[in-house]
Amino acid sequence: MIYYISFILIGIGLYGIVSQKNLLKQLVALTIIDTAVNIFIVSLGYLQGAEAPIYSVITPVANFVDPLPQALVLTAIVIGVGTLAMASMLLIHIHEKYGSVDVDEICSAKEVIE
Amino acid sequence: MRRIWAILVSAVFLYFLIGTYYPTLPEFGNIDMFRRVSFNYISKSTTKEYQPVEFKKSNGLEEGSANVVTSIVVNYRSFDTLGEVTVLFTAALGVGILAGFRKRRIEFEEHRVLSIAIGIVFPIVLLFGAYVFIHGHLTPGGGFPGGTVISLGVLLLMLAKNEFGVTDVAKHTEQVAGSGYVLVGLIGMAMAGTFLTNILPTGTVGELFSAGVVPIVYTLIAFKVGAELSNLISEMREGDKA
Amino acid sequence: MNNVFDFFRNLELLDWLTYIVGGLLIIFSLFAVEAKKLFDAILALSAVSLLSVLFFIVLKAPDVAITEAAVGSGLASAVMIFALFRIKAGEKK
Amino acid sequence: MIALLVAVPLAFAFVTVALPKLSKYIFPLVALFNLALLIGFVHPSQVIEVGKWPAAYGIVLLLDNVNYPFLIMVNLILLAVSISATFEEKIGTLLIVLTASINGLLLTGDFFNAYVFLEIISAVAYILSAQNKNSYAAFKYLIFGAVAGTLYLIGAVSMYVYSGTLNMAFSGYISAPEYAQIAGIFMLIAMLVELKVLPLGLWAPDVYSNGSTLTPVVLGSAITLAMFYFYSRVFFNVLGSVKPYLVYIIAIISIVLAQLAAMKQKTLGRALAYVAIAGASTVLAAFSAGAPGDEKIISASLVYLLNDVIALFVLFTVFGYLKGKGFKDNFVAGVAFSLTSISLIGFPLTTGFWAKLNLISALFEAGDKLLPIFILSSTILEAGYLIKWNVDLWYSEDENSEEYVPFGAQIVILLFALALVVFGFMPNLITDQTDKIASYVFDFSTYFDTILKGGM
Amino acid sequence: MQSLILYLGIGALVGYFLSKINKHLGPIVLFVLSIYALYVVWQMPTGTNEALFGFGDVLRFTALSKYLSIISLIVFASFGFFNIAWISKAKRPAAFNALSILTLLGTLGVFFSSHFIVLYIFWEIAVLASLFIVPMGKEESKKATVWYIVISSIGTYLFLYGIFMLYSKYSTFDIFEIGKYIQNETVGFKWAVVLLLLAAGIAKSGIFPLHVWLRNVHGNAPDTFSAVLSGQLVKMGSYLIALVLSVFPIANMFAEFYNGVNILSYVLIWLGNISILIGTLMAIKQNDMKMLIAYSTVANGGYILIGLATLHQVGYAGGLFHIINHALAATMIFLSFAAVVYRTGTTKIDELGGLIHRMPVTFVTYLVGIISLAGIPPTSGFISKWMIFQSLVSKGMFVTEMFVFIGSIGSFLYVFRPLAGVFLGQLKNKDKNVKEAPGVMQIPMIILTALTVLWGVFPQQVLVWITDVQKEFGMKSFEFEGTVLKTSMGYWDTWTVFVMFAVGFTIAAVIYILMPKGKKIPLEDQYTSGEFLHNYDLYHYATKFYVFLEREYEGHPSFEDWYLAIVNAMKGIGKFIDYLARRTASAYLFWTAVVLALIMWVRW
Repeated sequence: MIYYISFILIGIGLYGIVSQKNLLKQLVALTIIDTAVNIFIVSLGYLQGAEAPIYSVITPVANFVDPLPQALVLTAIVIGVGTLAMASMLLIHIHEKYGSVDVDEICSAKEVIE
Repeated sequence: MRRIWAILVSAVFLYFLIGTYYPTLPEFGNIDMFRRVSFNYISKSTTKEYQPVEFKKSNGLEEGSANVVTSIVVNYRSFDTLGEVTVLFTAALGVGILAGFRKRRIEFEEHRVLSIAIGIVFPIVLLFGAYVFIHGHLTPGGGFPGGTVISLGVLLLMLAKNEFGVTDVAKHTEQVAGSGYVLVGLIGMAMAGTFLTNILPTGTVGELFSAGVVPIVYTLIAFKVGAELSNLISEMREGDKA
Repeated sequence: MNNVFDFFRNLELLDWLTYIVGGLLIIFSLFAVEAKKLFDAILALSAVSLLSVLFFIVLKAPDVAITEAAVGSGLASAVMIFALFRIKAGEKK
Repeated sequence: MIALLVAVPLAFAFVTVALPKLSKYIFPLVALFNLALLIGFVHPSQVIEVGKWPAAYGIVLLLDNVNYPFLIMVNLILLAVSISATFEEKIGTLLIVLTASINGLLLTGDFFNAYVFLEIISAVAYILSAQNKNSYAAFKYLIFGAVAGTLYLIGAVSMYVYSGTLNMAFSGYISAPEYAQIAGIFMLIAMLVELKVLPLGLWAPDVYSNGSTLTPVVLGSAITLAMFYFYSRVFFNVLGSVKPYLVYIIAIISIVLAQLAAMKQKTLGRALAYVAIAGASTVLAAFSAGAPGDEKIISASLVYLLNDVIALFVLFTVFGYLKGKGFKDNFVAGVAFSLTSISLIGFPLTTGFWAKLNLISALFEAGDKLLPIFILSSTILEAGYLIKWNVDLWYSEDENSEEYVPFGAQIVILLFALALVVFGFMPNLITDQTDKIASYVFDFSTYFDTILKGGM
Repeated sequence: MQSLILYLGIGALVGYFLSKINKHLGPIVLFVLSIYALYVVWQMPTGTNEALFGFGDVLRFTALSKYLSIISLIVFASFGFFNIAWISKAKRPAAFNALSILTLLGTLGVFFSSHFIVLYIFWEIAVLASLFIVPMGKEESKKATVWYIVISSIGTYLFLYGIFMLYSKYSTFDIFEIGKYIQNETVGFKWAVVLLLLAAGIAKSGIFPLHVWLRNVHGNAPDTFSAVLSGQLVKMGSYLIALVLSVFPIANMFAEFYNGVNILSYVLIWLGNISILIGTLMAIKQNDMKMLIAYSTVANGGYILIGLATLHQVGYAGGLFHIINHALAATMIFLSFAAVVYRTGTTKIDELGGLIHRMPVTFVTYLVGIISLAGIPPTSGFISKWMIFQSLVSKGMFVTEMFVFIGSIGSFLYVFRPLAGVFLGQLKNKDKNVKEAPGVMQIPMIILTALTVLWGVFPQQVLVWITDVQKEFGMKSFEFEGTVLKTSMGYWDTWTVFVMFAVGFTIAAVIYILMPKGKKIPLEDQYTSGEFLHNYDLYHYATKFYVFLEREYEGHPSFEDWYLAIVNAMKGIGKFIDYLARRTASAYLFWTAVVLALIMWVRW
């Protein structure tokens, strides 16, 4: 089930990237894809009736879900946020240069500049 | 028109994901852990033979952190984490390089409530962040969220005090912490032969002072991430090169 | 009391949460994509990542949950909002 | 020991972040250090299990006969970049990070670790593409590359799901081939994007042509080499080598389209960008033609790749400094430009000639008569427009070209151009190496045993 | 042979640096080298094999290579000697000299090599070296360079593909080896291979489908280098055609089509016909004298091809003979043009006139050249055409004969146009003080003239070379004794013909001397009805010279335009790709989806 949800989210993100003219919107859609993929990866490690992979008072002995995908997702989240930061900086640049973040207006501005 | 194309594109991807990719996946919720390496991560028996691990009891294991995710992130797959730190570092550096070629600082009107509340909230935020990364090997959390929390505290300060700005101290923290992480790895290499080897005693699972280098590494990561992210935020805010 | 606890342990809850949260996720992400105002889009985005935090908790991944909460919905939104502010400031000028 | 190839550059990168003045001087030192380490102290084949965790569990770095020459070549190119290019302070740190990450990508034996390094490389590439206000192209590249990276991530994780481990050798060994193929599709798309094969490489022209002097040089030479290494590692060595007809066809289409587009261009930069696309597509087509274990084709296409990379290095450097001005007062640059373009076309007694000759004869021996037709016919177009550009630049009328090539860059490009000619006279110098690589590329058992044997 | 190639390689470097010191030294190096090479080649026994720098014997000195290398060395010697004075007009003298020596190296290598790959390498060296000389010419020469490289690479890469088709069959590159096996192959394979191998020769010698580059390149190249291009490099193509046609047993490989002529030869002969027609008609309407001769080169390439393709003892010999004739004639003509341009600085016919009084030696050179080109008896040009006619008649190919006759008559017309326009008629005012070309330029022209007449009267030497070639390839060799050339339908004695012509000339000369001379009056000295008219208009027209002929085929199709149309179509596709590349990330993702759909459709 969660597989399907994350697939649908990926689809929505792709739809957003393709359909939206606004670059910020495309960035938002990209972030949605990242989130969806993270959910998907974590759900790949889920084990029914298992606990969070931490030795604690509640779970002194091991009955854990798969911790490795979670570790991978930690990395993926940080990478995603780094990409996001760079992209938003680039957005600011684009706006400085073309005076807009809309694809069509940028294209018309390019005609003027070049 | 664009929307129709978009729907087509996502339909193709969905068809591929659901039609072709989904059947190859295991059914949700029952994976057999025994076919996966993480089984040995959990039982901490990648080098030794299997014996069950118990909280607060078993000690002298190959790897001693109660939080298995932490043990993977900082110990088993520590090299990934180094790369991860580098990605964040690259991103911050990139934002610094790209940071505005025209200075335009975002100004907020200082709200009285916020500026008074910040005096109380900021230390608590820092404390929470410190807790998160210091207890990273025992409880959920770790270096990255801890550092992020600290940087969010800085963000809060930024919102409250208009003239507040991140100084070069952040850069130096970043420098020291980052090279410290590599240094830990190199020390491991010098003493145990290979890069990023755990050279401290692993102690008892669940103790605060356990899990060898994990707390040290997480502390370093937290400082680095905090410094980087606060830099990043301030550069996002003020247009000029920090 | 105890069986209620058991009830919450076993996975009907997971199913409920999955349906509700998943539906909300899809709705919010659609809103984030299609919203007219950029600000709404960003807010919806942070909502999406918060809901994913819920998912992570359901999936027994507290570390990921914390990280996502701090990084995904906290920092990312802040960064995007700052970018939005600077763009807006540019448009005013 | 080989972990130093990644660790030392990273350490220096972290150090130089607060004192960016030094980065300009540290970067060549780091590259030199890598070369010295590679040539002097380490030798194939050795394996490092990072953190003393055995192979299937921890991350494995391995240095074998396949990636050893690639590492030397990449570090050489980065050294050349450090001498020839002129860049602002912080970029130096960035390039040190790039050095570390490319070495990591070449060394690593782990899917997810490779993903991390790919992401670092792409991040560096985004920043480099955004130089001199080329931010729109960089943004397009970022969106597209991020989606590709996500696809690669899905592929890597599904390899874990199928096989239970992320180690390339083990998961390739364990996982069922028809499943591994699905994961391969994800990775393939991501790699086609990075290799800029045409339907997916459309981002390249804008990025290459409008960036700074540094952008196309680094993207076109070092990163392309690393990507091709990784492609061969994953698709020949891990996922088992069947002939991917689809990739073959796509690459051929990409050759033709890229050549036509390059023929049309008015500005030198875009033309060169399309030349780079065409070269990469040719190598990819040859790779997929030789995928069923044909070592001669692989060896020949490696020579082709080497020639392509060096030639593009020189061409892009000259273009970046002269911006399409004439060679009136840049004699050295002109000579290097002409020599490399001749070698790129493949006129006799240059490296390109032997590359094309060996490639075509190997393809004929393998009974593949289709690709030679396209290689030769694309060479006709290439000859046409490259000669046109040479003539225009040599006999250009514009007197006042204040652009000039700095001394270091002149030395570097001249050395590279002469190297192409020398290898043209003595082709054995490189064909021996490439034969050696090709003989190991398909050898999965040796690779597997090397990793199994464990660290030192 | 390899020592010769080595000397030439060193000579290129020496020539370069010497020309840096003094630009006149380079051509001297070229001249000395080619004279030395001529000496070596002249007394080298044929049929010797040699190794080239370690590679096992890939060089073979056949009679054919001897013949052609002698021709090209004569051309190069005169070219180099001529350049000693002309070089002062060159744009980049050092590079010019070095590259022309390299061109000589490449062509000699082509003639020597018996190994396909080595042949290809030398071929490309020659092409490349000449390629970088061409843009030193006029302004349009940059475009011409692109034409040159594209057409010639089309030829060479088809050739290369053919080579590899053979290699994949026999796993050898030796021409003579392959010639042994090839005849028992499937028909399609034979057609493909032979046509692919001939493609390079066809492209180089400007035969019909690939003739378009000649006008641009020969017309715009540096003036003296056009002599090499048209007199020598084009012959490289003819050499390749002759080699392929004679090494491969064409007559056994292809079915007979029309009495005694096999189908391939028939196709080639038709190509030759079309090139004769196009070359002649286009040459007639050129106003630029170099472009005019360039088109005549197309026509003569057609003659050579027809002669060689008949594979008849007389026709083949005639083709070979025509090679040397056209080489000498084209060299003479282009050198004389170079002299004219050296003095007057233009190649447009209608901007010149009346130079006969100013530069007589140049005029004589041009005159003999065109006489030989048009094939008028006392010169050697007649002999080859006569032989070709003979073979065609004996084969009974009357259509081809018609084309050939049209070609000859047309050649009378077009060679007369520069004669009348440049040398005869009235002197333009701006050329009042033009002097004769310097002596250094006159010497090679005189020598070439003498050679043409000499071989026209005593063709034995040439015929010996040609019969050697025919013997070597095991054909029936052409019969002659002394100056008497025998064919199946009669004989031709060049000596008697020459005596008759000589007598005629002397009689005419005597009459001219005895009769009273006409009085030369200056242009101003003209009056009508007692009135001096003081306009100095020149009553001498060179523009629209053959308008009455051109009117007949005004709306003719132009292959140049067709090729350009193809190129534009390709550029259209490129423009579309570029448009795609300028789209947004959305479009890129769309293409990703397309590729993904493809992958799902056909897995690998």
